[in-house]
Amino acid sequence: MTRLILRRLLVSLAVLWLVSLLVFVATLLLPGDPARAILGQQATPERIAALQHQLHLDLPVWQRYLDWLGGLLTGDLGTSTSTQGPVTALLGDRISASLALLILAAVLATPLGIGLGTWSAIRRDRVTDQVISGISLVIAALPEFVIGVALVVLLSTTVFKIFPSVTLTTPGEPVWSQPAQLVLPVATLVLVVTPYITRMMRATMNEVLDSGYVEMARLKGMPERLVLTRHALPHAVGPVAQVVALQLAWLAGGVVVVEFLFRYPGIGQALIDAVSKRDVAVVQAITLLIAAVYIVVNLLADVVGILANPKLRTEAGR
Amino acid sequence: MNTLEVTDLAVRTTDGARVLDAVSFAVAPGEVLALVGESGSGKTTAGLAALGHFRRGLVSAGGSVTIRPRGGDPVDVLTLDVASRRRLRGSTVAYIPQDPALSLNPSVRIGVQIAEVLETHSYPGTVSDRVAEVLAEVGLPADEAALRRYPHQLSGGQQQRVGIAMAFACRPSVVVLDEPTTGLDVLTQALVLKTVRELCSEHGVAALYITHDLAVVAELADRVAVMYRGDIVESDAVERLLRHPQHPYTRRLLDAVPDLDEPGGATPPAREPVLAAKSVSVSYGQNVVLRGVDVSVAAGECLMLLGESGSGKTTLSQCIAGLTRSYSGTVALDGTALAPSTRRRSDEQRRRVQYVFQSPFSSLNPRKTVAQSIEVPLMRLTDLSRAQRRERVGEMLDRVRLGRALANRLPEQLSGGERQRAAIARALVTTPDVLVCDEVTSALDVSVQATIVELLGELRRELGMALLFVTHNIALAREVADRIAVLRHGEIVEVGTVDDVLRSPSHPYTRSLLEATPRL
Amino acid sequence: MTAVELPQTVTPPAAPAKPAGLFRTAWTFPQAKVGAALTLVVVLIALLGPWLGPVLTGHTTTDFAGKPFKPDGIAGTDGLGRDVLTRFLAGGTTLLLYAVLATALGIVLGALLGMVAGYGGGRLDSFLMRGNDVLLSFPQLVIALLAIAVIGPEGWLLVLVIGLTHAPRTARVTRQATVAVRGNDYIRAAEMYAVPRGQILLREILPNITGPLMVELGLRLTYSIGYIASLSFLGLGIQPPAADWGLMINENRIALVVQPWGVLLPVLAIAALTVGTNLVADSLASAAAGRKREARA
Amino acid sequence: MEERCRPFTRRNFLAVTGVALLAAGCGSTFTAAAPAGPPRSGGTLRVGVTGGGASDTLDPHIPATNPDIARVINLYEPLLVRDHDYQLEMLVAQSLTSAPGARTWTAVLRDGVRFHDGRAVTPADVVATFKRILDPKDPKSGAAGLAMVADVVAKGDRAVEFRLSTPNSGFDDLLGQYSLGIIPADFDVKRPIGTGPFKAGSFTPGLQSTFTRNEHYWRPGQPYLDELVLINFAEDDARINALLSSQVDAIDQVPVALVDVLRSDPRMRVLAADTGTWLPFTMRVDRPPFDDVRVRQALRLVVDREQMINQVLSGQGRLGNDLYAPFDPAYASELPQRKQDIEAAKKLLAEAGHSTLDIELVTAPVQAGAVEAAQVFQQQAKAAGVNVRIRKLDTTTFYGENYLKWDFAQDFWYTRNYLPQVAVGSLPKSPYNETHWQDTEFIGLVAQAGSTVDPKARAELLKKAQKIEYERGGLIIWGFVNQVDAYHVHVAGLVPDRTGISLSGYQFRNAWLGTGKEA
Repeated sequence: MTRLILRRLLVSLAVLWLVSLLVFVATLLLPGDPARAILGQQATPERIAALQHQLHLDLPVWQRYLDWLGGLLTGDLGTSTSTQGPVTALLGDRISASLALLILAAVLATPLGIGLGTWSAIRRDRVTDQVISGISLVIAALPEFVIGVALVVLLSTTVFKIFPSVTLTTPGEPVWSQPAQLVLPVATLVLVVTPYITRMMRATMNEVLDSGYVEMARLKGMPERLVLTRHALPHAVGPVAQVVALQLAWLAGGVVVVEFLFRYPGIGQALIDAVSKRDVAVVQAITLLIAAVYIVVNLLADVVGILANPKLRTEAGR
Repeated sequence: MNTLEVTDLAVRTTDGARVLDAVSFAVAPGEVLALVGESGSGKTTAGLAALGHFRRGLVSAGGSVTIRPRGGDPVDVLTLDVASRRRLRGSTVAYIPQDPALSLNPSVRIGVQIAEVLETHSYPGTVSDRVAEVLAEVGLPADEAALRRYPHQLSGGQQQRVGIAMAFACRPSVVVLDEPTTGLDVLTQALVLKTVRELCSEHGVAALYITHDLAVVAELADRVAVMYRGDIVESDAVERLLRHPQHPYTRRLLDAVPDLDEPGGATPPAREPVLAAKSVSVSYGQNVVLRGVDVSVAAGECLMLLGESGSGKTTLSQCIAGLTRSYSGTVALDGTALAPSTRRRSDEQRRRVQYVFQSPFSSLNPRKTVAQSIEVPLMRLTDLSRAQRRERVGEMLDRVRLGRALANRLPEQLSGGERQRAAIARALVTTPDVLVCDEVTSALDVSVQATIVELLGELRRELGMALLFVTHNIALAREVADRIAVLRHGEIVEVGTVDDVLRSPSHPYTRSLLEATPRL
Repeated sequence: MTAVELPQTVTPPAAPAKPAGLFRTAWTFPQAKVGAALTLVVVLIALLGPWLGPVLTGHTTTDFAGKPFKPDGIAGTDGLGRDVLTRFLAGGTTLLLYAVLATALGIVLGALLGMVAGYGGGRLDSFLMRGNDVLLSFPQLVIALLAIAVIGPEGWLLVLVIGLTHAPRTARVTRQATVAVRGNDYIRAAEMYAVPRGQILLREILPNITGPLMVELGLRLTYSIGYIASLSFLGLGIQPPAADWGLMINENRIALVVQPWGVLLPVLAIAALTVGTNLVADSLASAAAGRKREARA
Repeated sequence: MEERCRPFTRRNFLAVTGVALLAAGCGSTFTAAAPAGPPRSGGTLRVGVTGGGASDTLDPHIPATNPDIARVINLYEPLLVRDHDYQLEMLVAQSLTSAPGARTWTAVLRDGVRFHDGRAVTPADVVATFKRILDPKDPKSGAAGLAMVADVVAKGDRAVEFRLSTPNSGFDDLLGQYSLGIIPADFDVKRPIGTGPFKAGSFTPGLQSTFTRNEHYWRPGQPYLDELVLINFAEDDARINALLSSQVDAIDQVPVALVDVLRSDPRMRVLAADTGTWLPFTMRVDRPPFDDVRVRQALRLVVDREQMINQVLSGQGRLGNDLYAPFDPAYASELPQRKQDIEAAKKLLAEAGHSTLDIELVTAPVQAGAVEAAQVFQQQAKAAGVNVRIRKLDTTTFYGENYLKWDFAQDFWYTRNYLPQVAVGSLPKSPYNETHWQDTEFIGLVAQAGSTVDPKARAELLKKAQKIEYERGGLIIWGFVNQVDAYHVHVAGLVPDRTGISLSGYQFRNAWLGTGKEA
């Protein structure tokens, strides 16, 4: 079993390396010389040359890649053309702010999703099931900013005026020093993710409840509660872990829009600023960071999947 | 006094369709009642009703199921509320599932799954002793290591025994067995039936045995009830029913059961083999599937290739049809060796060797009509014009007694038997010299099985093609084959005419197969 | 052994040649009707809007109808005093057009890739799937942002990037469906008749995976609308002074307290459209799953 | 406790627990009374200021962005300054008199004015201040305007003498700039010391700066506040929402389109003032196609100034005639008001060989209404066949290394009289000459006006100079903005200010907090 997990780890590392290659090449292959794009109107030849040097654009391609990769590993993510400072400085506490948002959303959405999913599976085809499925079907379709704006209209500017719709941080203090500001962004992310977890949990639970061994457990006269906890739920863990991981990884993307909407000082907003300023070094760093989160979370889900499946767990080293 | 009495049981689906209609039967302690019927006859629903359990979408619509537990007053299960019904299940009435692989929880150790029943019904004695005792009763090792194993670490037969142990753990008064041996090979099936028989008579347990295989009923049951589309058409003691069936449906079922002892048709004169496989061996990685197999079939002759699952019979048939990537040894058609892969064979070679697959549900493209599917080989392998092809297809449909009316039907709209006939029509439309049939009857009900076997016999004699009939069911030997080749772990252990092999089998494995096959 | 004639199990009545198609079965589900209605309304607005707008309000999308953020008139004015209703009616076309194009690109590319990987099997399959994993390790939005960062917010880029990032996701679904279908005997029968691989893909496999493909189409359309509207909302998709729903929401949310229409109209339209397409996709999924369960029984 | 009723300082929130309390809000019908009676001292005032960026500074002599100006006004004090009614008012100087012939001016220092560290202001400090401003190697923004100052000499223990190379009757006006704050001789930017009402606290460029009360301030009893916090806001909606959610007590520059948003909330007070502030489009006269005067004049004819004021300022502004310094007595009001004339514009463009013209307009939210003005101009230009591509930047990049180099961009200026404005923005040596305007005839006229003492003669010269700018200048000045700010009802002491600088000229020494808000 450990070899299975090791192999999965290697695959993840390989994918991560390929991703870094893709990110780097993407910025090379695409047409348009970044230096000229940034300077725009004022692109006098010598200014372009200076900027190109600063962006190492004049070195041979593979060497630039190695420099960039080397920098990546030692934490130097290159210099941002807009702030002239190192990218790491720009990202610094923004990463912890985004992480706080992600973790809060995950901690709330996962149990909520699993609870609703299980509940509607147990109450299959009855009113509660139809209501939960209907609502989660509708909310699952909505893009993040639609949900965000709806919450702002509902809870901040028009209907009720309870929560601030903008995050204001006094520098030096962490974002959660004023929790009222986190309510709407986290609520938006939770609403974005919970429907998927609920629907997946409901589908998995339905499948497990229809299985032969659950029917056998019932025919052995075991009380429904025991049937659920001992026979049904353990089997839902594997697939649900996959979906939860997928959703959390998807959150990493969704966070970008939510941070822009609420002016939340995380890496998402930094990414949008960098894109509008065409600050390629920052964009590369953040894209890679989000991809890394994506891969790590998927890896964790697979490991949980392996552990939850006794067949794989018992096969030592297959 | 009967332990289980079911009177006028009626069951219908939530939207009103009738499933069971006034079904009545009774089982005395220690007696085994067999409930026989084809798929869709409602026998499983009746069996589960004994435990007061109705699957999703079904609801009880009247009648009573009274159980008189050993030393307890009788109770009608259908009138009990959920909690008291639950107390009955597993202690007074037990259920042995059809497919053990599905019914045992793959992530819970077998020791725990058996102990669960005892704990739920607060078994007075020490649970672990009873678990060991019941495991021994069903012939399974009861040591610590065995208890800690997971279902996937056991063979099919062992898993079924765990199911039986779970059922008999609380010494129930009634046991419902739902076709417990379908998935098993003949030898294991015999052992499991013997165990169930002994346990029932030893503990005076009333057993309701649900099956579609009449041969098994003769071995095991005391009385039989025949079910047909939701009704019990006939029920009687085993001997009387088997010798003097009253209801036409029972007679039809009995006739369809292949009879090993009946003398077969005349054996055709030996002729030049049209197809000959010489020292064919195949291995995937280290496990070797075929070890140098030699087999040949003459024109007009039918060779039965007999073997258990895993013996390599399907692999051999696919080598002949050119569906496996690579194998060593040669397959010769009229002496000329065929290329291993069908893509590198000539159209003529492909036309002369045809193949019929096992499952009628997956051998026809669901999105093509029957006529379109049958036309494919004609388009690919012959240069007939559209009109000629259309005519040839119509002719073939009549030939397999399907009729041209079904030409533009989709497979979904045909029964299992009809689909298999269409598949056979497709294989024969190019008048091949060799027809390979891979387990073509095992997915069908007994009655339909008989019609297919009969059809193949007629077509073989009429079209004079060589027929290689691959199966695990030796009982079909007389019905279809002239010669039999017995395959075991990739080797031909015995070859001979049907009479020689059935009357005086030379290899011990063939002998044990014959003994284990239930006869009427 | 003569087969005694018994009341033959009557073959089912002559059903119509084609059984209820996927769409007909899907239509029986309630959510299909609701979804179709919602989608239709919004699509009509998006297509007829540009001509209807000036007729209805007498303003074009760029002329000035009054002071900024004033709620007067049917739906008031936006930040520059332009008429909100006219801009709303004209705001759906590009979004819809880009979404449909991106979906088509994603589905065609994804289906092809998926079928080839699913049917090819072996090294080709694992090679394509590994490549797929790399592409899947990015959220679609982030790849789009990377492309925009280097090239700039162009219309064709939106369609290309969103379409290409759909392909690996569709490929994975198609591959799964193809592998399930490839196991059937009618595929091996076709191989036995040496039917060329291309024909097997198009004639034997494709017709049998239309169920999951239709579902995938519905989902990808919903996501395409969501992503393109999001990019415009972020100011990186369709550029001002064009009238576009995503852009309008961003431009007008500053005056939400006094003049909510600039935000509410586009938000409601996008919500209705995405919910509509998602409901249709879901009913297709239930129909496809339903049919499959039937076939297996 | 409804979060909206009272501002959410971190301390109050920690006292409150549980979401229930959050939900138990009091509706927005709470009518807040404006604080009355004598000013109360104490409390922290948090102000949201527009713009600013990574290039913010505490240096008294080079303020560019709004946050810089707000900091400079509260940390330092020049000799004299324009008050709320744009009249000259003595600050560090007790009096400023010029000898006949306006060649030497003498300023007598006010008694009792002390620096933040308690030291009294001495003539030596004043000399050091002007030495730093006029330092040839690193001329500060005020240097160009004081080119005529030959020497600054301390006279006794309370007077300073300014000897000019050429006589200048308007020298007092030139000295009354906020960028000429008096600093101690041993001044160091890292430890800023001035005579202003507040002392420097923490400072994070582009984000925020805090200040504490200067107990040595020479005006008795002032400032009333204990602490002043200035927070940068690049985006308008962030600033508005910060005020609405009470995370700040006052904000400058409410986008006029949103005045109703704030008027609809009883807890807010709107502060409007007619000002001389203007938001020009700047065309570099030395870069094609703007080097052709016909193109410049054509673009001036393309603008519909009435519509610009309505659409950008929601009517809160006065027509501009491509001339600045409207409050200057010498303002050339006799020149005909230029109106939109598409046909004439097309004719001029055709003559210049540009029947269709493609130009890029660089804009940024440097001042409320700036970006909107660019978008309205883009729409208006279409009628004349001019295709304007808008390139929106954030304020940091706008004021980055390319500031003053864009071919066609925008900028913002507060009220100034003609000569000080020319000195800062229209001369070759001016620090902020966005249009690179270099017209010999114009320069000659301005120099001559600078040294004529007789006001009427000088006015004649200035009118001729303005006529030149009117006919071939590089600026499109479509209007003058009514400055609109907003603050919570519990803030008092803020009055309209004609200098164009927001929140009563950022002079927070008068501000105090009413009962509505605890310390």
